[in-house]
Amino acid sequence: MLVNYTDIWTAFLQTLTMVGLSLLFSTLIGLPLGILLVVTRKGALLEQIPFFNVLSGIVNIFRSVPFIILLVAIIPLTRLIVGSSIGTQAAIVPLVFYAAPYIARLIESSLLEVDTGVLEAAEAMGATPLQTIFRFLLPEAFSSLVLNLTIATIGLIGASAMAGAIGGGGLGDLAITYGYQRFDTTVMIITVGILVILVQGLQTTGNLLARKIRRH
Amino acid sequence: MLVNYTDIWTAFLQTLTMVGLSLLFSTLIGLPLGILLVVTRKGALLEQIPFFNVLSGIVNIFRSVPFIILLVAIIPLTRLIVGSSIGTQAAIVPLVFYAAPYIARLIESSLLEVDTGVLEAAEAMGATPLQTIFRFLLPEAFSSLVLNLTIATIGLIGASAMAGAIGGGGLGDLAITYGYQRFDTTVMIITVGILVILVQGLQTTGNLLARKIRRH
Amino acid sequence: MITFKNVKKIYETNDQSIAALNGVDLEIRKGEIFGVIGFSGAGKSSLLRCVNLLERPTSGSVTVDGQDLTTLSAKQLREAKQHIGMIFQHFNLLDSNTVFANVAKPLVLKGVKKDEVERRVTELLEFVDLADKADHYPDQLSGGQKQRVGIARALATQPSVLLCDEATSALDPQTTQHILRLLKQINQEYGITILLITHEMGVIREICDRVAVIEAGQLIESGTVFDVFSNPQTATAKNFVRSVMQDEIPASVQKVIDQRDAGHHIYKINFLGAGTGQPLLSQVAKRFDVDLNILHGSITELQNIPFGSLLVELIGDAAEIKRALQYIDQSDVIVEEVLADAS
Amino acid sequence: MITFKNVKKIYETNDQSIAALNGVDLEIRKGEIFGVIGFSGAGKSSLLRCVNLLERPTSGSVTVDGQDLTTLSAKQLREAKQHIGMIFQHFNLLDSNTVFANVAKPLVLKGVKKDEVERRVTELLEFVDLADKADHYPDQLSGGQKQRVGIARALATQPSVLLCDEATSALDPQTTQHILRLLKQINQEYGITILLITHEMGVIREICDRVAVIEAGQLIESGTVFDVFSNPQTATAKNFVRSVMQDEIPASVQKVIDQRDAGHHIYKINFLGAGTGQPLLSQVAKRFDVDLNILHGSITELQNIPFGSLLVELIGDAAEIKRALQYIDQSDVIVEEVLADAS
Amino acid sequence: AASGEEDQKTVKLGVSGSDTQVWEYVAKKAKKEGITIELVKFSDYVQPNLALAEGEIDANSFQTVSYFNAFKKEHKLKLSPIATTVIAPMGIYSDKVKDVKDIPVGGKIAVPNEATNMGRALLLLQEAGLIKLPDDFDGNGSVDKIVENPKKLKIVPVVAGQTPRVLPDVSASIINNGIAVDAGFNPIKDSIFHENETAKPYINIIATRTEDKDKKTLKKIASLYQQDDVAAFIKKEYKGSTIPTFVPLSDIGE
Ligand SMILES: Nc1ncnc2c1ncn2[C@@H]1O[C@H](COP(=O)(O)OP(=O)(O)OP(=O)(O)O)[C@@H](O)[C@H]1O
Ligand SMILES: Nc1ncnc2c1ncn2[C@@H]1O[C@H](COP(=O)(O)OP(=O)(O)OP(=O)(O)O)[C@@H](O)[C@H]1O
Ligand SMILES: [Mg+2]
Ligand SMILES: [Mg+2]
Repeated sequence: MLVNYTDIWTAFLQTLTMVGLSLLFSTLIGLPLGILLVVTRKGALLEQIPFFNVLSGIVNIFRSVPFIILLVAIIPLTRLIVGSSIGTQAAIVPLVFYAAPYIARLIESSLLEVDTGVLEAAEAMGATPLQTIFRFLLPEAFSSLVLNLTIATIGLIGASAMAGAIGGGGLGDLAITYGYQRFDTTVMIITVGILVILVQGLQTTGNLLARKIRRH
Repeated sequence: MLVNYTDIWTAFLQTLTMVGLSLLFSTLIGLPLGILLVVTRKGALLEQIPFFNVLSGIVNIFRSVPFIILLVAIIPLTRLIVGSSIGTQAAIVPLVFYAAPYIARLIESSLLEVDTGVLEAAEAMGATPLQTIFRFLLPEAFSSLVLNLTIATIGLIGASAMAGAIGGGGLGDLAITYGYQRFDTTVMIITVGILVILVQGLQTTGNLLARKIRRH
Repeated sequence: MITFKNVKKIYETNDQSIAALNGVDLEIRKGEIFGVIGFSGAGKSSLLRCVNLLERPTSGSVTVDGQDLTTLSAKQLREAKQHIGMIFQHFNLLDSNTVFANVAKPLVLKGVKKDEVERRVTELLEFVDLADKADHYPDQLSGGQKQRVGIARALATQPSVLLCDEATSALDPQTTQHILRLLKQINQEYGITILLITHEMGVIREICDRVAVIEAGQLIESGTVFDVFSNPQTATAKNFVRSVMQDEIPASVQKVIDQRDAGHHIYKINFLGAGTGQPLLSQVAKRFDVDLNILHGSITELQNIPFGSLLVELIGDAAEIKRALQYIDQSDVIVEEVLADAS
Repeated sequence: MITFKNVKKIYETNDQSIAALNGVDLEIRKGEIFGVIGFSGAGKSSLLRCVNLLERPTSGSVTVDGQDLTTLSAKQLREAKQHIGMIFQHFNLLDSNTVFANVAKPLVLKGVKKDEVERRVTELLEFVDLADKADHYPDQLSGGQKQRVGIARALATQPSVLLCDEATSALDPQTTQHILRLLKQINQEYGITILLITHEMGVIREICDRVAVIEAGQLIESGTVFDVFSNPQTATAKNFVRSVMQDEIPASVQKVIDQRDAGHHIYKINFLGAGTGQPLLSQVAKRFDVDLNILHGSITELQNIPFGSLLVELIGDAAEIKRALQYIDQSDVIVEEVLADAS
Repeated sequence: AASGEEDQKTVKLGVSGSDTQVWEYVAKKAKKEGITIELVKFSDYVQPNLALAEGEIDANSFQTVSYFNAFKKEHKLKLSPIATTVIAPMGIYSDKVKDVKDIPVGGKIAVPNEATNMGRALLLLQEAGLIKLPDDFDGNGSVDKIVENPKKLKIVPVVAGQTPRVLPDVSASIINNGIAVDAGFNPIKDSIFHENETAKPYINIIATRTEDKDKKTLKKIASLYQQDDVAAFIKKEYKGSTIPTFVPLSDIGE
């Protein structure tokens, strides 16, 4: 094996850091975007069709750019935010740019499934748009949101493997640089194994949580 | 510009081929998987908890492996199926392995939102499991399925950019090899521009279709 | 309080325009309980939903408390809506919230303090007899229980207008009675205006002051409950009244009538108000040489005035019957002869 | 046809066990229309849903046509269910399907040929008066229209058992009447067994042969509709009967009674069957020196037997009244005195 | 980040992905001299130079002279080599033929897909007499630069790590030295054709920003690398397939 367990442990922590923080930030950005995509569309609470079209277009642009190119394109911004364009922290910025629009779409898809009757009730009660969103829309979509965020998180783990390009490290990068590029099957199996366990744990937690929220 | 328009056109066609065919196949695989994930889970139509756990685990495994490693890991299979491990067609196989479990999860998430009352109606009518799936579950989830498949398709376009690794070509690869690695900004802008238009078109179509199905 | 002026509501579907409301003019007074009846699909829900703009009228105007809601700013509209409670036909509860949280929702939206919310919700849940279900979720409730949650929620903020769309359709008679008394009580105590849609004439009889009949998107009749009940003008109104008054002659009774030979005469006697206060029928029996056989009918109170109709067979000599009828006619009842079916 | 043996259904929630059915024994005969009444939350829907195993009984057994459904294979169970139609309390229509497709669904599942489906669905939609809505989607329908789609769907396959959970709760009296007649008709023509849940005693009166009263998960009373109506044993049954029979003395009438001085006597006369066939009251008026004043009540038919109760004031000399009462007692009616409220 | 001070004792050094053992060895030596070498691993060939130019790292060691020069020119960067390290000859490998002459007409040749490696691969093909490139070929190019292709070979660019893996699917594959070793080949013995062992453009270098090229610490590191024990370590580690090449910078045109 070309690496030792300390390297693997470091990579594991790097993956956790990258995925954890970028999940946090991209949800913080993606959630409002997703909500805006739902409430400003035609016939919705805050119908603003031009705004919706622009927003949806921007989200699409970020969804279109291959990750590696996104990574380069936003280097100036990355440097501005984390003071460097390399390393684990620097990887978080492009990951957020990659995941936030993705999460926005997943959240949009969840929120669109909320029963219109409930939104009518909100309307009839004279709920403000914010109240409608936070007290009706989000709670009602919660179990679906959890499942879709689980999907997004696992997608982020996949994307974080590419963060090696800017020295971000992480398990995926270890698997690629040693397991793939250097034919070290042991490293490959160990790192992929850890990734599988991580993903397994995430998906199971997501399922259980969604089930608990849904109560059936 | 380091490439000519014929190259871009070729790459465009390659992207269309890869994304189109891998979308087709991964939906053909992912849809049944997603359905199985929904109907075999606890308390569902065909409750089979051990089967569900195994299936969910397998899906998780494929979701865990970084794309490039997946690509290598299934080379023997790729070779078996398309007779070679390189080229556009060969890229389709790993793309399918990448997208099918992803689509399965998205479909699972859509189907779980179907109103239980409708499933009760199916049960009361003595619908067979297949009838319940095709005549109740899928039609009721259809608009959500369309949106989630749109998300998956755009994800596939992103993944197809990595298909350059095995000589798959495509717009994403062009953007990376010329635009990114060789700093040909013109190629980058053109290819990314085409990708943006493609994604924009897909998302708009998806939205319109979902809206039409939902009828509000 | 609530005024409809030539309100039209047209739903556009792919291939059709459906005029759910087709020029409705209506005025509901402050503090009144106003009932709307009509066949399924007549436009009742559409009418109700135009009041708080859940449906925007296609044309015409609806004013509440003198305000044309369509002219208000979003903020003003929200404020106006906070004074309009609504009980939905399909409940529209939040599945993700407990019964308690569902009822508390409008209070929380208004920013009512936590212990005040607690107090009020507890009180409301006791009113609708669901105190023990406070922590349950809607999908753990029976149909009627869900409806009661919807009722409690609509009353939570003590609105000044209450819109009830079939508010008791899923409830048993006793619970219905209980809820109606509650509505009547808050109507009297707080002067709340109630617009109430129902299929059940019993509900109208029980608490409404005035009633309107809607058919195919048009108001075809309206008036005090007493007027409409005692003297329905349209076929639809007659139908509804019949459903509560057992005004229709049942098959078995009709059979009896049909089997009688020509010498028998059956009369429908409509008692209006004081009519029942006099021992009319026994006076007839005493004064004339006729026998009276009550075949069918009912007598009841309506807004504190006894009211009803009976199907009575007069047996006896034709001349004597004629004289008896003249006597009956002089009192304040309406008599008409019921003939055997041609068949 | 349908037999419940000591059926219990316990719902487990986080912190509670709710016994929706607590040992129900019941037998419903082939070709019978059986009604179940009870308060909201009493367990009616749970009972019904145990018949086609939408809820599996926690213990006890339910057999349909001699078969214990819980022992059947999945395939046999599906086949058995195809003969059991169900009208859901909350309709459970497919939002993604048109009205036509919704009604056609059970036929399509059975593999019925396309033109036969077409024919049958068209016929059913005409029955429920929705022919013009065939191409509409459920969210374009009114509440009652949705319910009618549910009814048409349940009847599509001409099931041998029909389970109706509040099948007419969202319908106006006339449409209800129309649907009930339809049910009665298919019951008589095809011998279909109908288990029907309702809050509306009018529905029971209209078409049921037998009726059971459920309270807190237990059957507390059951019998022919006539028996239960004429002689309800339990408070709950009395309540329900009262709701249809206007058996309760309304406030205004009670006021009249209370205001009468001691010399006045008010009696409730229960007519059972033949009783109304004789001109009883006019005979009394003629034979005795008393005046009869009908204050309240109703008479109607019940399963082809006239039946009802009237509140009658006898005015006159005490001894004469006594003699009159003795006379009344000899006929087949039940008389009891109603006293003024203590208040 | 980097500091311009003369007595800087911590150096951030960019390396490529897995190519770290030698530098870890050198880092241990440097530690004894009071210099801390912090390795920054990239899995990409673009970022290490950009990061260097931006001052995010102090030096890098992952590239050939050829790539370095092309990159520098194309991106107008002020970077300079400070020492040579190794040469890792690229080779042509095949499952099917023993000699490049036997490569069939229309055969597929897999080459690494990123620009300099591809250019290098094309030059190797030219050297093997299979194709012809223009005279002004800058070693940085793509398939369409080929001017003569008598065997009508199909050049298939794949990611470098894939070149050994596709051998069953191609007539021949051009594999970087390091990758060939990792894949279990001996580049000198197993290849059917390989680069001249002293091919100057493919000598690897340590690079830094031009302004820093005279810094003592960096020079010290360079000299620590170019010692015999390191050469021995390299030979042992790469089983002789990577050749320590410590030549004056003038040899590579500086
Ligand atoms: N899924 C469930 N989880 C927990 N409790 C339930 C569930 N379903 C029903 N119950 C409870 O079981 C009792 C009986 O419910 P059921 O639906 O049978 O009543 P019902 O007689 O049909 O009432 P209604 O006339 O209001 O529809 C109620 O107290 C209800 O709250
Ligand atoms: N969204 C809609 N799109 C198209 N048609 C509609 C829509 N909503 C209602 N309608 C139609 O408008 C008419 C009136 O509907 P409404 O809901 O007001 O009836 P209703 O009187 O409340 O009936 P019910 O007593 O059955 O609830 C019906 O014919 C209905 O089909
Ligand atoms: Mg309605
Ligand atoms: Mg029920």
